Amino acid sequence: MSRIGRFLKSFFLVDMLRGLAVTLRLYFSRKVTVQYPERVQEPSPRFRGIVRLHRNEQGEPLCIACKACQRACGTGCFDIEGKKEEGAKVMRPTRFDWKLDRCTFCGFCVEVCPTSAIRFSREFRLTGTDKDGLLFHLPDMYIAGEDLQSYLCAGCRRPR
Amino acid sequence: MTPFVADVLIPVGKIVAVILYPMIMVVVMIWLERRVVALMQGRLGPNRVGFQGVLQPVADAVKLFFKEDIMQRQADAFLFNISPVLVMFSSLLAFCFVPLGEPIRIGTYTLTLWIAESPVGLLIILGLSSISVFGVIFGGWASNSKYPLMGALRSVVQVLSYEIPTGLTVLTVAFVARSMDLVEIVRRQEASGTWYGFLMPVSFIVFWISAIAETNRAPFDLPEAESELVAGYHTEYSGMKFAFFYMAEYAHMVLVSSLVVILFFGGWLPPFPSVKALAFLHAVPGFVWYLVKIMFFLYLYVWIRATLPRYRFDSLIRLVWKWLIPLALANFLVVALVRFLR
Amino acid sequence: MAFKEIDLNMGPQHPSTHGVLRLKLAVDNEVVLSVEPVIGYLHRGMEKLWESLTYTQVVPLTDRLDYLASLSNNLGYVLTVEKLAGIEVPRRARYIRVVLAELQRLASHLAWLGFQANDIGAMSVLLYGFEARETVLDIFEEYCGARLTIHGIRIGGVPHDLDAALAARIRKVLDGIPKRLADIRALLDDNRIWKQRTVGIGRIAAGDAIAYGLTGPGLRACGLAWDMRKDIPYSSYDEFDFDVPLGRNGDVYDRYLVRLEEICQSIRIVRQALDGLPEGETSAKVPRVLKVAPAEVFHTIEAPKGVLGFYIKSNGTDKPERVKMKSPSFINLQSLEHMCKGNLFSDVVGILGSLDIVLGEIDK
Amino acid sequence: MPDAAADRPELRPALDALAARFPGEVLSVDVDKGDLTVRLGKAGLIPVLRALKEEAGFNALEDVIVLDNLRTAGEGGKRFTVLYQLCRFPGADRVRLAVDVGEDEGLDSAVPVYRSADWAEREAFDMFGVRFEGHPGLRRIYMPEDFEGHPLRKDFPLEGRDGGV
Repeated sequence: MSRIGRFLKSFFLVDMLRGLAVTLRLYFSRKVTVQYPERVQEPSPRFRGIVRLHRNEQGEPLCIACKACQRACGTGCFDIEGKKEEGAKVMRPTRFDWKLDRCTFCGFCVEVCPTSAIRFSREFRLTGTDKDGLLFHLPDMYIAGEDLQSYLCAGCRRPR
Repeated sequence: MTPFVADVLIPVGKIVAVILYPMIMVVVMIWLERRVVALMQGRLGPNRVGFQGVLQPVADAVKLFFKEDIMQRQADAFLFNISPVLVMFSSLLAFCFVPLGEPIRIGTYTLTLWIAESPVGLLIILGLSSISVFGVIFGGWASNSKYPLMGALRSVVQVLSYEIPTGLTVLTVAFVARSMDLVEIVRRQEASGTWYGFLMPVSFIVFWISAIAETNRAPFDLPEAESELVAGYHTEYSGMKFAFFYMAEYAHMVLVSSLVVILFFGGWLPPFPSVKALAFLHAVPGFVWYLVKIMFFLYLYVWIRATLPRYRFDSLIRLVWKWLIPLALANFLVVALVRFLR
Repeated sequence: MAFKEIDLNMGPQHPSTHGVLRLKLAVDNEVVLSVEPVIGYLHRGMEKLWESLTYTQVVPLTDRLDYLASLSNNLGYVLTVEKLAGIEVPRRARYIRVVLAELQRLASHLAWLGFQANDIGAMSVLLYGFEARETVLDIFEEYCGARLTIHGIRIGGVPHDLDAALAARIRKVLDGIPKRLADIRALLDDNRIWKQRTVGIGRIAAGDAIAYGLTGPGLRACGLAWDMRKDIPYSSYDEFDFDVPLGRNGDVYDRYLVRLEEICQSIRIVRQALDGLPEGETSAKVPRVLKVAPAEVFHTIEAPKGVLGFYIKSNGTDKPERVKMKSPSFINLQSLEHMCKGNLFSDVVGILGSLDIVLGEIDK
Repeated sequence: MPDAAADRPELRPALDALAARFPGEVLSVDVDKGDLTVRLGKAGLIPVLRALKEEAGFNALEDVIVLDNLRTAGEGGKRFTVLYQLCRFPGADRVRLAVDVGEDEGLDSAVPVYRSADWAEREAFDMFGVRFEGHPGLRRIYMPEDFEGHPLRKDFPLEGRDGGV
């Protein structure tokens, strides 16, 4: 029987019809597309977006310019200089240059920072229009959210 | 109905209509293909330009219009430029012979929904559809680069060998309808009450498979197999020339679908013409039935493309010479016997 | 008229070479006479770079080798360093590593399935395969925050713990995969066009396979049960029970079946690892600046593409003296010419796809 | 010859047979971190490879690794060490052969014995400049043909030469 069965199956194109049935069923199934600019899929809590510096509650910067992150970074993104003000307890960075285009998002700097001044944000829209726009200086390291978009790429960012 | 209107205005109007009809169908077809393939793959497809992406093909056409139209230095200029015209011309011209519906009587004047009705309309359409092969060969050869040449060689062999089963199956229909005139065939189906597709299922299946192969579509899209020959015979084309090839392929598909509908599914006849109970279906104009049937077959084209992998070249040729042609011959023999005995 | 053979150039810019690979083909009227792969377009000098970085800083760079299976590269390198420095990894960390490595194998095979089917024409399977893979990448994103270059395994253990909620989500993803796979198998498995394009194509005998150094699913499709997870177990793979799928005649169709079966086996392993997850630390105590006494060591793991090996020589400082990576795709690509001889031009695409090569790993 | 394979008793007979067969060539056999290394003289490479393949069943050459001992070699020491990673299937035992090679000396190619050595040796030549006599087509594999120098040598600058290729 199996030989005739096989012949009949192949003559009446059963294998192809089964395939067509699958695509037809999927034709009516749920679509996975997310309409991107209008609806942005929220990344997970541990998402490794661009790294940002943080301030404590009183608004003073947490960073004490210990350069642990500069040493830990494998691709040399950091260039930090710090100075201890008279009477201040702790050193503060005077220059904090960070290159976004060299960063591999590996997370060593975040892990090694003693005061957890530098942490991952969940921002993944990191397109810029020019190369020096990707070089962040000290004040720029605190920008986050929408004004990070305008800092990175003021040009084509349509107001949402 | 002054002679001026009858002899000039109406024919010109009809000619413009026949040119616009395939263009609109091509636009609809491009949109349909991108949407249906997308929906079958679990995604939405173009839905930004115009309502649900309907204007996307127009956007593509405008983009292609403004794209730079480059030509290889060593390309054979004349052949390189003539081939898109050849391909487009043959597809559009064939639409003149495609009857879209029952002639409409306006007062004393009967407006026939086709441009030309000739006793050998079927033959002319087949002849024209093989002219587009010339366009493909010249295009592939004239681009003077390896991939288009291989694409052209492949499509020549494919289209020529698939014309034989097409011709044979079309012959069975002409044989049963005792005429090559498309309008006559539809009238014959109306008279006999059954569609030829149900009368001769084998010729319908063979015709449909070889029709897919002839338009280089779905499992038989060897000449333009992206993953192998980059883009086949129109690799070197860009801008409007590429748009011509692109639109001609879709026009050819619409042409072949309308041929299938007319020959096997009773052009503009409602589903069961002879059954008296369904007489109310006649209220719907013939043209609508014709369109519904064409849309089904265009959908079938896209459905097959989204599902089946691509044949390899030698198995494609083996399929036609070892299976389709013998089947078509046997079928023709059976039809002839049946006709003779009855 | 003697037909002059055409020498055709496929790549480096070509839709189906999975990256920047150039194939110099000598073709006589569609029949392939010779295939010569030309590589080096994606050479970034990884091994030179590694000699100037500390042991920990090399790990994120190994993500960029086989970018479709970055966790496997991490695991391969990290196990070699731990063997070199004699670091004992806690059992819970080893189990989490098995979960991550097998999920990565799942994702890599699903990506391969999509590319392979698309090369042979079944374009919808590309989308189905990638949609299934997205669910697995969501797990990686939830676990350590990245989807492609994941850097989710560190020297000494794993960065984060696997809590019950994440384990539940992993199980839900694992339940979804077989359903999607069933759709794909219904489309391809006994489709006559698919079988014509794959059965008997690119066949290689077991003896030649070993001679050419073929490893991974390509070798197992010839019927040889060579799987590093079983032969030289690492990261407590010997505590899981799974079988090694084998093919019979080593052609493209058998490699397709072997990889599909491996997906099911990986699901089995992940379930066992999740059920038996032991308590304990997720990482051993590793000094911030890891100095390793002078020694040399070679260690291999079973990556999705084949046997991935790392050779590291240390010189007492915190930077390795020499790191050499044995790339499975690099060695597998050598057997392409043997498989393609005599087949047609359009089969080269199918055979190249069945080798599942990634150019980042070949060019280093 | 230090007592080798203390913790790998099953390889003991094979090692003794090997050492006895090639007295002049097998310089030392040692086990470190579970890996078995056999140091060989240049001449003994191909015979030992052939013996290991035919008799001991090491049917797979997994990798050819080159080390540049520019800074670590003593005065008379040879500049390069070429390592051959062999593996046995089934049984999955591993052995590493080490051969010291001077800068301009060649080395016999292993391709006649192991077909998979082809590209590995081409990479070794491209990156270090070690010549392999008898190799079917010894040319660069990563770098373009007209590239001078060998990048993985210790004296090749990390940032590359200015102008590069």
